[in-house]
Amino acid sequence: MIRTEEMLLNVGPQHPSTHGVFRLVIKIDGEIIKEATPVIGYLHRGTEKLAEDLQYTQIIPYTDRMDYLAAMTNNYVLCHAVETMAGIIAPDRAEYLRVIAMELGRIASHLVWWGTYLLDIGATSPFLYAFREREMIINMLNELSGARLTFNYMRVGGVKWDAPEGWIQKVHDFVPYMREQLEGYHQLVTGNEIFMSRVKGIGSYTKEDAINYSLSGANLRCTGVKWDLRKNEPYSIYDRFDFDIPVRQDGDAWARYHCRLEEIEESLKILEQAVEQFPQDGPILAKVPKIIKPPKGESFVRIESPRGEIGCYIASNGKKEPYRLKFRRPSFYNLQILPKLLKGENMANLITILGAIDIVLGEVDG
Amino acid sequence: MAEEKGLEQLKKEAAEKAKAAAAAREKGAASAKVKEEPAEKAKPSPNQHILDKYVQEIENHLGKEILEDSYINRLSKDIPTLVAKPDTYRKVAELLKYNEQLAFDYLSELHGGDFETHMEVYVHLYSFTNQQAVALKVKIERSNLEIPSLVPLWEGANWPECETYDLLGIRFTGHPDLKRILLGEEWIGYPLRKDYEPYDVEV
Amino acid sequence: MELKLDEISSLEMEELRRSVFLSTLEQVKAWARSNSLWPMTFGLACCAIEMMGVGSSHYDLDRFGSFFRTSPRQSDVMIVSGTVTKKMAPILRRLYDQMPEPKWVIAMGSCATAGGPYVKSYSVVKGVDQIVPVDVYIPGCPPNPAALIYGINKLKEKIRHEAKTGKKVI
Amino acid sequence: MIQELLQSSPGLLNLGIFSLLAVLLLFVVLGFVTYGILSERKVMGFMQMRIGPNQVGGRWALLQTVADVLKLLIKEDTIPKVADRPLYIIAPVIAFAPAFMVLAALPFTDKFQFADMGIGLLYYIAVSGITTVGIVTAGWASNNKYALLGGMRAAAQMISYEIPLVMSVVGIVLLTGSLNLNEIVEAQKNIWYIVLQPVAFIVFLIASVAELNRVPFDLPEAESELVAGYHVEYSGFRWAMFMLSEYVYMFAMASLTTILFLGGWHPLPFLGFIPAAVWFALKFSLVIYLLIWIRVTFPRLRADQLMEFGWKVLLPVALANIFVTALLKELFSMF
Repeated sequence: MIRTEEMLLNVGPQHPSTHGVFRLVIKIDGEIIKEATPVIGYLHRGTEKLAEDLQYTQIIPYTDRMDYLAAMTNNYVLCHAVETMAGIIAPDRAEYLRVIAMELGRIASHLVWWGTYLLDIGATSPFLYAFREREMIINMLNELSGARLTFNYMRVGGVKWDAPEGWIQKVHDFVPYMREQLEGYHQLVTGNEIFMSRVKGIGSYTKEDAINYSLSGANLRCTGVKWDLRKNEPYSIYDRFDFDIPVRQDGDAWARYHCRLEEIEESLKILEQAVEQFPQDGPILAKVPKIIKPPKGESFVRIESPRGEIGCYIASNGKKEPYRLKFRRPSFYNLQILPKLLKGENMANLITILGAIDIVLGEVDG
Repeated sequence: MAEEKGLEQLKKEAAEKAKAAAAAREKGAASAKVKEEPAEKAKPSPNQHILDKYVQEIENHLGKEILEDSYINRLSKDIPTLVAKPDTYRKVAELLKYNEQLAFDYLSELHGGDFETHMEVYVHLYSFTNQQAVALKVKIERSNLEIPSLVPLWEGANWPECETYDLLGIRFTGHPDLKRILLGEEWIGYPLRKDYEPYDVEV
Repeated sequence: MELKLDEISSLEMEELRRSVFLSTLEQVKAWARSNSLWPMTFGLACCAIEMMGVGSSHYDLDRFGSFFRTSPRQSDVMIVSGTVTKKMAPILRRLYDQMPEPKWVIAMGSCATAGGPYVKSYSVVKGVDQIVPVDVYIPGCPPNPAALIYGINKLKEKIRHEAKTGKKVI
Repeated sequence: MIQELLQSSPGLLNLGIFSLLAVLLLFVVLGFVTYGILSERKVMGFMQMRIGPNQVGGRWALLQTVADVLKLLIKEDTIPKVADRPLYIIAPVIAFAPAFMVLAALPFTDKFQFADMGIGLLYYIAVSGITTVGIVTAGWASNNKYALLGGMRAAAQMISYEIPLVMSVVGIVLLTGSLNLNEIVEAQKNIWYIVLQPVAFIVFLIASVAELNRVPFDLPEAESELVAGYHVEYSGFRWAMFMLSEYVYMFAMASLTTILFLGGWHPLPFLGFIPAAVWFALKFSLVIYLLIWIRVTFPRLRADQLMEFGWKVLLPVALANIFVTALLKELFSMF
């Protein structure tokens, strides 16, 4: 038996596979990880403190920059929290626009995940294919909101802009196209032996662990928990659509991969129905006062973002600024299980496991 | 589903009477009977019986005077809210997790807040087995910012507690690795406190 | 024609040397450097996604001879794409120091330029130029990928212009 | 001509000629590397629905790599303070020299060859193994943990894949009865070895990709894991040396594949009027294209899977191939 010395290795904050500024201090023996300590906070920007001095509408742009891959969902969670408190109900047309925008965002977010995950595993091409499709979505959202990434689209009680001429048709045409491309993705990657051997059985955990560690989103569903807030605690108009919650039983990276790709399909289903049911006309903004002052009290709502449960807590003292604003950021909670998963794993599995959790550092650090 | 629809209407009513309700809530402190108060003013919440069940369960196992307060938070989708005392907080949490009637196995959210007179820790729990949610709150004196940690019960409370410690300075006793997770150990002050003053305002 | 080389003052001689011989060499060097600007894969925040977009098919930075290198030792330009926090600042400086000369920095987006929307935050550095010298600032939050390409091309122009005139462009 | 020179008594004149020819070959190879990299970028761009370089030197960016190389040459040369200085400096040389040395043994056409050695194949394999020493040295001398891991991986990978590589060509040696590369090509006058030895070809191709440290076997420099692997600390022209040796190896390995399996410079039937050099170039380009294609398509293997694959799959297959080849050869020679 050869005894080797343990080595301390710093992965990140500048490392191609940490997807941002995430640092991981690992103790390795050869290529086997003995201990992993995540260090976060390199992108902590103090959004919550800033929000205490801002009006609710002014906070919306900051939510964009939290989870910058699915900014629409973040917009929504804040608006939803304020609406719940103030008892505002957004008009139908606005809700449809919101749902379409959010689902497009979900697809775009999963596409980025898919591309970068395979980039981590060493395949360069899928990244470029994924970004090609993503670019189309971004263009559509750009037409809708005027921004490519940080939309600032939703308002308390509705949305800011109505859909431009022919936009709904574009979404309609996009759905079959995306389905076709998705088929291509499966052909290129899913059946690949090397890919399978890299992700199957890697980073697996049980249902109990997933619940105990407060995981959510695909990270929870991959263990067999059929839990999606869009279905289980319907918000917005999600109860009007017929869609499934993709669930896998194994709890490994392979299961998470499938959950996410299937979620794209389900989102396409929602888009299809939403486009069909889209009301011809109507207001896009409810009658809300210019300066929104929710009643005194506190509220916590959670919705389903591409990465899991995103929640928003508002404590209001009846003024136009929130007294305390807090976001439940899914990536932050999902990342907690990482040290447990990495123990005893191979160096190369590190990126497979980290990538499969799907974190966005803007969200982890707040 | 039906519950959700009814909720929409309730929301409106809740909005109207929110102010009065909130004021009333503050008046009636430290009594388990306060739960009836909102019911007098508005239509009883559809979640009232759930709250009653929780309170009953807690009283059965831990005795009375355990909770400081309990009410339905109408502003937050009618969530049953329990307010524990700092010294009973851990016991209540334990019961919430292990009691079969309650069985809250999922910690959805944990954070703190500075309310100038006191600090607060807000925990949102969910039970996958019973499909029900609860909000657990605890008020802590600013002079003694210490509270038992929930990590032994829910691993998911680990980082949120670190974050709360980092930004507000609430110490969680019994936490396996309490550190300043976001700002780093050398940071001075707790930014989310209302009286925090950054040392470099204009740089 | 007779060149009166003795009559030229030493200062002018210096100028002459530079412009006749060295400037051509400098221009060749600048041509090589400007046409092979390899950025470091260094994503900080939202802008990093647009930076990734620049590398993807739609915008294809490879057209301009730039592709991303992961090691700071092998890259020429650091694109600071996102908010620089006080915790990140020393690391950013260290990465900059690890890059071999000549090196350039592009501040992408308003956060890197001046703190952007987070200018009032307690944990954000108000502009990356407080830590490293910046050559090109790109406005936007986040800038369009095309804007980043424009910025990179501006940097190329700058490199060539500096070599041609021998003057620093600030 | 070279044969005569080799046999002539040593003197200043033939030393000069040799040096001159060597420099000539170096330039040919550098030319290949320049445009090899460019074509790789272009082909990758094509496969990924991009355009690839198109700015410097016309539409096809013919001067792109020139600019890259020139830039690398005039870049600051950094040596980390804590690095093992002598080893750090010598490592790129150790990596590069063998890459260039192996070219001497390769017969590009029946006339264009430097040294017609009796043991050409053995020479190639023996010398090419030295490069790994350079890589391990680089990994060690950099005093960087990522580099060290990369270097260790390279060593392990070389050991695991050199063996199937050699074993796969034993079948060819059996059929030809010689280790001389010229004779191996000559023996393929009628039928190429890719037809007679398909299994050996597949094993050889896989093992050669692993030897070249390219995707899916690019573990020593695995970008997403080890940042840049063994050359993470290298900058400027020292790094260029590593890149150069990598691409020269690609050149050499593609040539060797052509020679061993694709009939070298021999034309396809009825197409003999096309010069031998063109044939060689065509087949060679095909192999290069194949290598690029593999790079664009596959994800990377994990280190332990790589070992397992080498020892448990490739080696037994190669051994079985030898056995079957020997058996068949005996059987056929009986009749």
